[in-house]
Amino acid sequence: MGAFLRDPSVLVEWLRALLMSWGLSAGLTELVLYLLGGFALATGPMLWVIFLIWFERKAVARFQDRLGPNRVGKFGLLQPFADVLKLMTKEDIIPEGADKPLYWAAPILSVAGVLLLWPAIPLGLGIGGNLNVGVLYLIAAGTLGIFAILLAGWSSNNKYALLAAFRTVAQLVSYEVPMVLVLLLPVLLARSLNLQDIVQAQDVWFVVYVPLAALIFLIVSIAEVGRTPFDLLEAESEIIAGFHIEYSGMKFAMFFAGEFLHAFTIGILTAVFFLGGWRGPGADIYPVLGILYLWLKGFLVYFVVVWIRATHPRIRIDHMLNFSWKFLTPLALTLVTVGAVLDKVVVGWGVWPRALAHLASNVVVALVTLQLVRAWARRLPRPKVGEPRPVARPQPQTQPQPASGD
Amino acid sequence: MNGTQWAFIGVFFVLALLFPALPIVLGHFMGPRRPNPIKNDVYECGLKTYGTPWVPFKVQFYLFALVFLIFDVELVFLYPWAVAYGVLPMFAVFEGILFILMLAAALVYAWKREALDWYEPTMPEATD
Amino acid sequence: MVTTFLFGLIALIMVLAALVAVTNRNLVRATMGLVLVLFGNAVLFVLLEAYFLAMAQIIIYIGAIAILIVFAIMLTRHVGEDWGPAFHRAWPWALVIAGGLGGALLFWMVRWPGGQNTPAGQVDPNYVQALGQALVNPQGYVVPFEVASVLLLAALIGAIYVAWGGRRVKGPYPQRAEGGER
Amino acid sequence: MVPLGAYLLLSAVLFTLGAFGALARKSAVAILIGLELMFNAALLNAVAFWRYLHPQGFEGTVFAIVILAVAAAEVAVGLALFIAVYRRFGTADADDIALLRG
Repeated sequence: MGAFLRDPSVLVEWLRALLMSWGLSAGLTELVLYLLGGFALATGPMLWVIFLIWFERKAVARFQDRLGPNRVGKFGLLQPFADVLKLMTKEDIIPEGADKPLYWAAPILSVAGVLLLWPAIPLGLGIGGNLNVGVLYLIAAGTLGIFAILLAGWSSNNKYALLAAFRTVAQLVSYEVPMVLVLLLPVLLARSLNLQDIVQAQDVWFVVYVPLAALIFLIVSIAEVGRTPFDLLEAESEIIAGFHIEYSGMKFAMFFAGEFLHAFTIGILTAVFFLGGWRGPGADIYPVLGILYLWLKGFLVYFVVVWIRATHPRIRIDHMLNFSWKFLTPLALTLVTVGAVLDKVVVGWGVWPRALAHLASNVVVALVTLQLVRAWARRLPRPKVGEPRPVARPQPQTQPQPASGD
Repeated sequence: MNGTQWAFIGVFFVLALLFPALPIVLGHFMGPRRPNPIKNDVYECGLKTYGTPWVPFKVQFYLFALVFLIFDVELVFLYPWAVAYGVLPMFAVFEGILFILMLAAALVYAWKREALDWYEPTMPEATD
Repeated sequence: MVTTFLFGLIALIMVLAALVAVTNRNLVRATMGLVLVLFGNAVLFVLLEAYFLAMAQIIIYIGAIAILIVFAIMLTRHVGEDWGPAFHRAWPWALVIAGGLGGALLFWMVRWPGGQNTPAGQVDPNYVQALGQALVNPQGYVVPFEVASVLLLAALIGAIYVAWGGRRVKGPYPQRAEGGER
Repeated sequence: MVPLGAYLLLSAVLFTLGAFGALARKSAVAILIGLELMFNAALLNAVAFWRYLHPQGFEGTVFAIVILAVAAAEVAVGLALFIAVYRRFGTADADDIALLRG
C-alpha cells in the first residue's frame, strides 16, 4: 500500500506481470494495459458527470433559494440516475430529411471531443499526460467539439438548428483566438509545451505571475463551453434550444453530458495552467495525493463557473462577439507582448522577484485597460432616465396615418 | 516515452468514440419506436415546414471565420518561439514581437473595415 | 507490425475519403471527406514523430480551414436543394490529365530505390524548442517565418476586401438600435 | 517501420485524386477541396522526406509550415472571391462564369 502511494506505477507493473504470467505476449499485454487505462480514464469522468449534474442542479437551486432535486435517494443523489434511465427509454426520433450518418456522429463527437482532453492532463507526478506538445494537443482536441456542433446543425435539416450552429461556431471561433493567445503565457513562462513541465515550473503558481491572463482564460473557457452568460444561442430555459433542437432521448443527453464534463474539464485545465496543477504539500512524495489536489482545485474553479452561471444574465450576441474581438483579443495581445519582453529582462532574478515583476506589469496593464474602458464608456450615448421608451423598434412617424373607413 | 503516450491516445480515441456511442445505440433500441409523419416532422414553431431549411446567411459568419483562420495559423507558429524562449537572444524576442505586431495590424485592419461588427438583418442594408 | 497495419488502415480510409471528397455531389459531404483525409494525415504525422506538425495540421486545417469551407458553402448554397452534377462536361479530359500525372509519379517512385531502403533517422526529443530557435535565427529560417506572417496579413486584407468590399453603413450597430430616435 | 516508399505512394495517390477533383469539378468550392488535397499530399511528402532523410534538420518542417500558411491564405482569398462572385452572378459554378472568356 505504501509503495503504491509513493509510486503508482507499481500497480501497472503488477498488472503487467500478472498478464504476462497468464501467457499473453508482450504486445498484447501492452494493449490490454492501454485498454484498462483508457477505460479507467474514460469511465471516471463519465461517472463523475452524473455527480456533477446533481451537484450543479443542487447548487443552482440553492443560489435561487430553491431545494433542487430531493426526492430520489438521500438529498436527491439518485436523481441523475433516474434521469438517465428515463432518457434511455425515450423514443429516438430522427427528423425527416436528416443526414443520418452525420446526425448520429454529432453527439458522439461532442462527448469524444471533451473526453479526448483527458489523456493529456497530468494527474500527478508521473501519472497522466506527459505529451511534449500537450498544449497544442488540447487546442486540437477542442476543434472536434466545434465540428460536432456544425454537424449537428447541418444534419438536422432544420432552419433554427442550422442558424444556431452557425452562431455558436462563430462564437466558439471568436473565443478561441484569445484562448490560444493567452495560453502562450504559461508556455512562455515554463518554456515548454508539455503540461507536466508547466505544472513542475509552478513553484509559484502562474496565477500570481499573470492573474489577468488567468482571468481571461477562465472567461474564454466559459464561452467555449457555451454556459451562461455566454449561452444565448441555446438558452434552453427560454427559447427553443440551439443546434441540438432536433435531438431527443440519449443523443440529446449526450450533448448535455458533454457540456457538463467540459465545464468541469475547464476547471481542471485552469488548475493545470494557472493554479499549480497537482502541486501541493506532499504531492511530490505521494503522487496519488496530487490527483486529490488537482481534483479539489478543479472543483473549486468549477464551483466558480456554476456561481457565474447562477448569477449573470445572458449577453447579446453582438456584445458577445465584440467582447472577444475588441476587448479580450487586444488585451491578450498586449499581455503576451509585455510578458515576453519583461521575462527577458527579469530572467535571472530568482523565483519571487520574477513573479512579482510579472504581477506588477499585469496590474499596470489592468489599470490602463480600466481607464481606457472608462473613457470609452463615457463617450457612449446614455438613455435618458424617465422618458418613455419605445417598446419595440419605433416606426417613423412623419405624418399621421389616414383614417381608414372603419 | 512519447511513442507510448501517443499509442495510449490512439487506443483512448477509439474508447472515447465508443463511450458515448454505446448509450446512444442502447437508447435507440430500448425506447419505443412509433414514428409518424407529424412526429418526425422538423420543428417549426408548430407550423408545417415549407421549403428547404435555407436561410440566407450573412457574410459576417465568413468574416469571423476568416479572421480566426489567420490568427490561428500565425499563433500556432508562435508556439515554438515561446518554447525556445529561454535560449533566444534579445533580437529574436523582437522578431517574435514583430510577428505579434503583424497580428495586431491584422486585427486593426479587420476592425477598421467593420469586419468584426455584427449587423442585424433588420438594419438598413448598405448598397453593394 | 502494428505500425504497418495502422498505416494500411489509415491509407485505405484516406483514399476512400479522398474519393468521397472529389466525387460527392453534396459539397458538405465532400468537405467531410476532406476532413477525414486531413485527420488521417495528422495521424500519419504522429507515426512519423512530427508531433508539432500533426497538431498544427489539426488546428489549422480541421479547426480553421475546413470550417471556413463549410461556412462558404452554407453562405452560397441552398442547403436542401439539388446540388447539380458534380463534374462539368469535359471531365474525361481531367481524368486523362490527372491519371497521366499520377502514372508519371508512380512510375518515378517505383523506380527510385530510396523508397525501399532508406533507414529512418532519430528525431530530437526537444525538436519543438530547436525549431523555435531555427525559426527566428537569421542564419536559419527567419525569412520564411516572417514572410509567412506577411503573406497571411496580405491574404486577410485581400479576403476582407473582396468578400466585404466597400460596404459601409454609417454607424456601428448597437447605438443605432438602442438609441431609438436619437 | 513503414518504408518511405509507402508514404510516397499514398501521397501520389492523394495528389492524383486531388488533381482530378481540381480539374473535373463544377463547383468552385469543390475545386478548392481538390487543391487542398493536393496541398496535403505535398505536406505528407515533405514530412516523410524530413523524417527519413534529415530528421535533425528543419527544412522539411519549415517547408510544411510554409505550405500550411500558403494553404490558409489560398483558402481565405479563394473563398472570398467565390462569395463575391456568387453575390455578383448568383452562381457558384466555375464554368458558368465565362466572363474571362471574352
